[in-house]
Amino acid sequence: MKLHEYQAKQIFAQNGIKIPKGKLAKSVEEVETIVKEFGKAVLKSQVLVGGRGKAGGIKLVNSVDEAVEKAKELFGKEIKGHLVEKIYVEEQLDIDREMYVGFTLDRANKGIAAIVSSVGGMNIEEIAAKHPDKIARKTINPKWGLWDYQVRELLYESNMPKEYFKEVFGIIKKLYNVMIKYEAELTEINPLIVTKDGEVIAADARLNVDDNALYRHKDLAELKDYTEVDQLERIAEQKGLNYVKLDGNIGVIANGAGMSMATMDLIYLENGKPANFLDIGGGASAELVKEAMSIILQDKNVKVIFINIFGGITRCDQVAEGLIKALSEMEVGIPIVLRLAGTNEEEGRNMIKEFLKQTKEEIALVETMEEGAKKAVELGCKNGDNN
Amino acid sequence: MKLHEYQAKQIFAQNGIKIPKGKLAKSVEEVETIVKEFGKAVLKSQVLVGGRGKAGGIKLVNSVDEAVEKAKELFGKEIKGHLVEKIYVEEQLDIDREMYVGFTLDRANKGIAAIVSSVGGMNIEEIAAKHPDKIARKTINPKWGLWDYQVRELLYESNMPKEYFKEVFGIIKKLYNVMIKYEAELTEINPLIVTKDGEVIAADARLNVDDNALYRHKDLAELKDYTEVDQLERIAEQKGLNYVKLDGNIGVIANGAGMSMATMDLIYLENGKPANFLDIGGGASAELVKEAMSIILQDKNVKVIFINIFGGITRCDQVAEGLIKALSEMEVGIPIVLRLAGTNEEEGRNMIKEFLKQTKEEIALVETMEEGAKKAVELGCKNGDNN
Amino acid sequence: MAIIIDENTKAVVQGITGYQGSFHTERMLSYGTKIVAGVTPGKAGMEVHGVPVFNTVRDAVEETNANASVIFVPAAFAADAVFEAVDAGIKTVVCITEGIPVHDELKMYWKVKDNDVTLIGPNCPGIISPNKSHLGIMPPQIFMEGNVGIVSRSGTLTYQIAYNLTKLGIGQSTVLGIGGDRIIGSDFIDILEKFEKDKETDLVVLIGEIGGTDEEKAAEFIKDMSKPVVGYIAGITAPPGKRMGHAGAIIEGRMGTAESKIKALNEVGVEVGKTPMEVAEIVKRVLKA
Amino acid sequence: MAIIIDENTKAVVQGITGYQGSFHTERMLSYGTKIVAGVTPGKAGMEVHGVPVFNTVRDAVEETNANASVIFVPAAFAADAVFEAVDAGIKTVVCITEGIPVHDELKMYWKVKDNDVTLIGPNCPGIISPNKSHLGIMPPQIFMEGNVGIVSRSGTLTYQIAYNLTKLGIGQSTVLGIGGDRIIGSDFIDILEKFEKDKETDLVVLIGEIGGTDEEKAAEFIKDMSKPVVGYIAGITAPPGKRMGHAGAIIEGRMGTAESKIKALNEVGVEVGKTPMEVAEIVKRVLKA
Repeated sequence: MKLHEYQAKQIFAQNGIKIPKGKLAKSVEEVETIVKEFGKAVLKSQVLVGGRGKAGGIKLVNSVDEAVEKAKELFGKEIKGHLVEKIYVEEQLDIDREMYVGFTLDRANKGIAAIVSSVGGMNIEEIAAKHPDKIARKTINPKWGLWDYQVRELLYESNMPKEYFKEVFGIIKKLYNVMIKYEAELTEINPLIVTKDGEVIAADARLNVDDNALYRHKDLAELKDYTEVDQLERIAEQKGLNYVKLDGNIGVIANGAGMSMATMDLIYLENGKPANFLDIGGGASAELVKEAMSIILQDKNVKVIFINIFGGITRCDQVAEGLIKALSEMEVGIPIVLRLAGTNEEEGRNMIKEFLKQTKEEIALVETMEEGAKKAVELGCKNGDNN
Repeated sequence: MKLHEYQAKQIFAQNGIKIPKGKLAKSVEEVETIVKEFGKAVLKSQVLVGGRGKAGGIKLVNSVDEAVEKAKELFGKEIKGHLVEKIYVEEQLDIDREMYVGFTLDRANKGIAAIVSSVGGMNIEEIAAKHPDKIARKTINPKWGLWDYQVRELLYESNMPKEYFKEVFGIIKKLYNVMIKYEAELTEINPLIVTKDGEVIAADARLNVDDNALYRHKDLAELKDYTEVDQLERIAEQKGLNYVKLDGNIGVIANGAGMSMATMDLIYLENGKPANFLDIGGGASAELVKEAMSIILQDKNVKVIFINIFGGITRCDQVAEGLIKALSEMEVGIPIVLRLAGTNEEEGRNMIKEFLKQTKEEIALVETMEEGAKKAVELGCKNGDNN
Repeated sequence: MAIIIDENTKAVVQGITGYQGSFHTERMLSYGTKIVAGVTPGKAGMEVHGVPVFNTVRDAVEETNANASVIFVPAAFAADAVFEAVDAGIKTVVCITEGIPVHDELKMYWKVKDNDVTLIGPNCPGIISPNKSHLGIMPPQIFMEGNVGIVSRSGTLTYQIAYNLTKLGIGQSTVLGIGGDRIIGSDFIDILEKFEKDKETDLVVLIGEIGGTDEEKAAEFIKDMSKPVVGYIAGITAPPGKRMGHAGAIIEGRMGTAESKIKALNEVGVEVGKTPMEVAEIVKRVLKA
Repeated sequence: MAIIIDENTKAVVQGITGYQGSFHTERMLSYGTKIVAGVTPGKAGMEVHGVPVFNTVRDAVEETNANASVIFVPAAFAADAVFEAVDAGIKTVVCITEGIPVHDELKMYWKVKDNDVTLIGPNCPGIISPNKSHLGIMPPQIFMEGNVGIVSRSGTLTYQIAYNLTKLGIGQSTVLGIGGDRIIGSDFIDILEKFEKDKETDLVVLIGEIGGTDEEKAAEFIKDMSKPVVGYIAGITAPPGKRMGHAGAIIEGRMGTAESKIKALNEVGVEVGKTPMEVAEIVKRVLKA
């Protein structure tokens, strides 16, 4: 789960990291009130996407009138597909220098990656490419946590100017505490700025926490901004389904993440385009199959549905039963390609064959997933354009 | 540093462990006021020594009159050499069962020893001897800390009755947190009681913290009760000397802990009795030698002083210089046996020989520490009785 | 032979009295797996499908000399369960549980590493050495004893490919899912090392997916392997930044794409099948050669 | 040979710009010890007695290929210094610092253990292999090269006994103090193992003191040693419950008495000298036999 900048900053501040003065606004009026108080300000769109600035989501305003004008522009604007509904209004800072401090999960080394740079303001890949001598990276072993010598090494190796050593030292340790305390997957201050007055302040804030750990952090769980999640994906999540919307026209239902991806890939190999990823998981109940169908049918681009089940523990007869139940309760109206293999596949296929005698829905029973993909693409082309 | 029961209980309570209602009294009047409030009470002498109860330091009182009477008895009483100056007044509890939970430094296994027993109220050695099936012990590795499975193992292995599982589980975890948070060497609840109402309460509390870590725990450092430390030992500590008072008559000054102990042992082998342990450490300055002399001379039992120096980094000539300076500034009046060996021993011995020509103090220069011990015992016998 | 588990594996089921634990214990037993004990705190003395239940893994090991464990406890208790198994002397731990906090998984990783324990998973379907032992939730009937090892980040995709192989008459030495999370106990290299040493395994199928760099690192290792490896990578059509079901299946920046993985494998001579069927066909061809 | 340090030891001094660090660096250098670098954060570029100073141990090791470290930093920074040395790849760490919090010492112990690093100390006088290398604060002039190893919990007492040996014409292979604290990096057994394997050592002197059970455990090990061991135990007259200078020198309950230790050693055939002089005499007699 990604936190908004204003949420992350609040947490940073609670953990001793200096942040600029700022207030959240949900309307133009609120922006106006805040800018009246601040004088000059920065309006920052609160959207959960990188590169807001370049995409026009951040505006410097030097008067209340300008603030109102820019706020009107920003509210309702779409930034990289994310709607601006909240603006974080911050004081303007006299920036002398930009730096970077971040922690992220280090998959390869099974630890926490600490990254420090004495330059900042651009994304970390860009820093690494442009200023390899000003960036330092280190894996923190979760057994021992972050020790002072590691912080010193990060500072020296990133060629951090001596005058900021003490301040940045403290910020690195505090940000690591945030990483651990909130069980984050990533937390980042970019840029960490030095003002003309020599203050070191977190000008931006990122904090992505682990969904699996949210049960231990009820306060964080409450911060989740559901407006940021695609509505269908949100509904799917609530039903216990893994659904990711894509832009093709062949709906995919499969069991298992790898199987679902492989199904998408097969469609692509046949020159079709999958409309989604949808994993119904291991124990596909009748109810779950129905939910999966109903989610896919809400995507109006979908012209055909390919259901690809490999029965392991899941028995194919149970999947067939679920599908029949679903089709009895809802009208699908587009063709379904069905592959049932594995445990009790014969029973399952026979049930479907029986059902086909009494339904007007179109179900193409196929033998293999490769064949199914081919069939689905064929039907997709017939039913609509397939670009 | 050992904390008093009332101090430890306050810390336990702050960390979520239930304690009985109690108040500290420093006078009979305060005891009276508190017992008026509590009705029945327990008066517990706050002395830093085990076995207070058996030594008569704990009194049950059932009326204010009785409380005043017992308080008068306790204040000023000496319990195993410790003067009672504070009484902790607690409510009386209806005890249904006594148990034990403790953590201590585990030298042998380089960890924290966790000890849990489903019986308590006697000391842990006694529990182990009498109820081996009701005690469980486990080493906690500081890398990983205490995990739930270890707590469960402790509970099952100590045959803890199921009805107390949940409560004691929580207490074990909280007490471990105390152990770590305050960098304790030992912390113990004995007895951990179950009241007739089924409440689980820490009826006693021990918490010994690490002196070396006190710089990180300023709040604890302030709790130190200097009245509990032998006055000479306290002065020595302030001067940076390791001094332990013993009951013999031969004062000992040596450099190094092992050397100091060996010197004491040699005196014992010669049938003498050392008056103290005194280690002046590695860099014995003139000033330190003088301080050491002055502390030993305050012990009126001392009839002779054996100074046993092996010069390593410490140069014998510097020790000699220090001693001469000390003797010039104070009158000793009892014989000194001096062994100087190692770096610059000749120079040192020659300086002393010169000094002896102009002083009336008696200094016996010896060649070896074995010879020195013999000489010291001889002089001790002559100067006083030597039992 | 086979790797990690065989007919000498004596397993404890942690969380045996739960729905999943009990259900899969029955399935593993009926396959012939030696499930010698179950553990659920507070349930000592019970039996589940004839298997005695203990309060602690330590007790279970003392009584039964178990040397492996399968974990079915809920995510919140899974790390504790792994630690408990390790400290009780268990040397092979298979953690089925999904949804474990990643910071817990980091600790699990280092705990087993420190103690030379093999951890398979978490969030994995388990491991099977056909006709010898099965620890996990796989459908054992689709496997057949033979000389191909399969190591995979996916569950059903593994079944699909094993099924295809079995249909072609090609059996398996050991098949295992290493789990779909970002931090897992054993990665491809750990398992490839074991297959390389296993006398019963003549070829290894590696089933990867998008996310992370494990497949790329595996390719480095494969370069020096004597046995042929055939690959499959799922997720060519997955968009960046979106998790494809598994916590680990996510393309971050330019890292973790299917293209990069296929390229790395091809470069060390690994043929990567475009479809699960093609994988089986390549295996057949390579085995014949 | 000798153990732990020899003429190939190239050492870093951590805390070299402090009073103690600088003073002892000069002494170690003048004995011929290869001190190749010093470390004090923020002091890179300086020289101390001709030794270049670096900001981090990592930098020092990269520049000089140092393989050992002596730590003189204040107690509050000592654990961090040990961790830094270990992670920089140093394989022998000698920690002189005294007064380190015991919970820090526990962490130090496991950090070096996890990484197969030899830690001597903390709160120890260091180690000397006469005429080869000296890392610590010992008075090198009293030692003489030879075939007796000395391992001790005490500083000055070690010097005394080494001095007695040297006077009798008996030289030493390696002499080291393992430290006076309760939790130390290397205990008697760790060192006895090394002496047992060292071709240059024919006899070992073990100097113990009250507190803990290390001497008793050492006795268990000595039972199976091929080389003779001669002992000394300080603290026969120490009262229970009082710390005799060293944090570790304390009799707790019935644990840690000199009697128990002497008995344990005697039982495995170790002669325990009653005085430091007697220790030297026993060594002489045993070496002749």
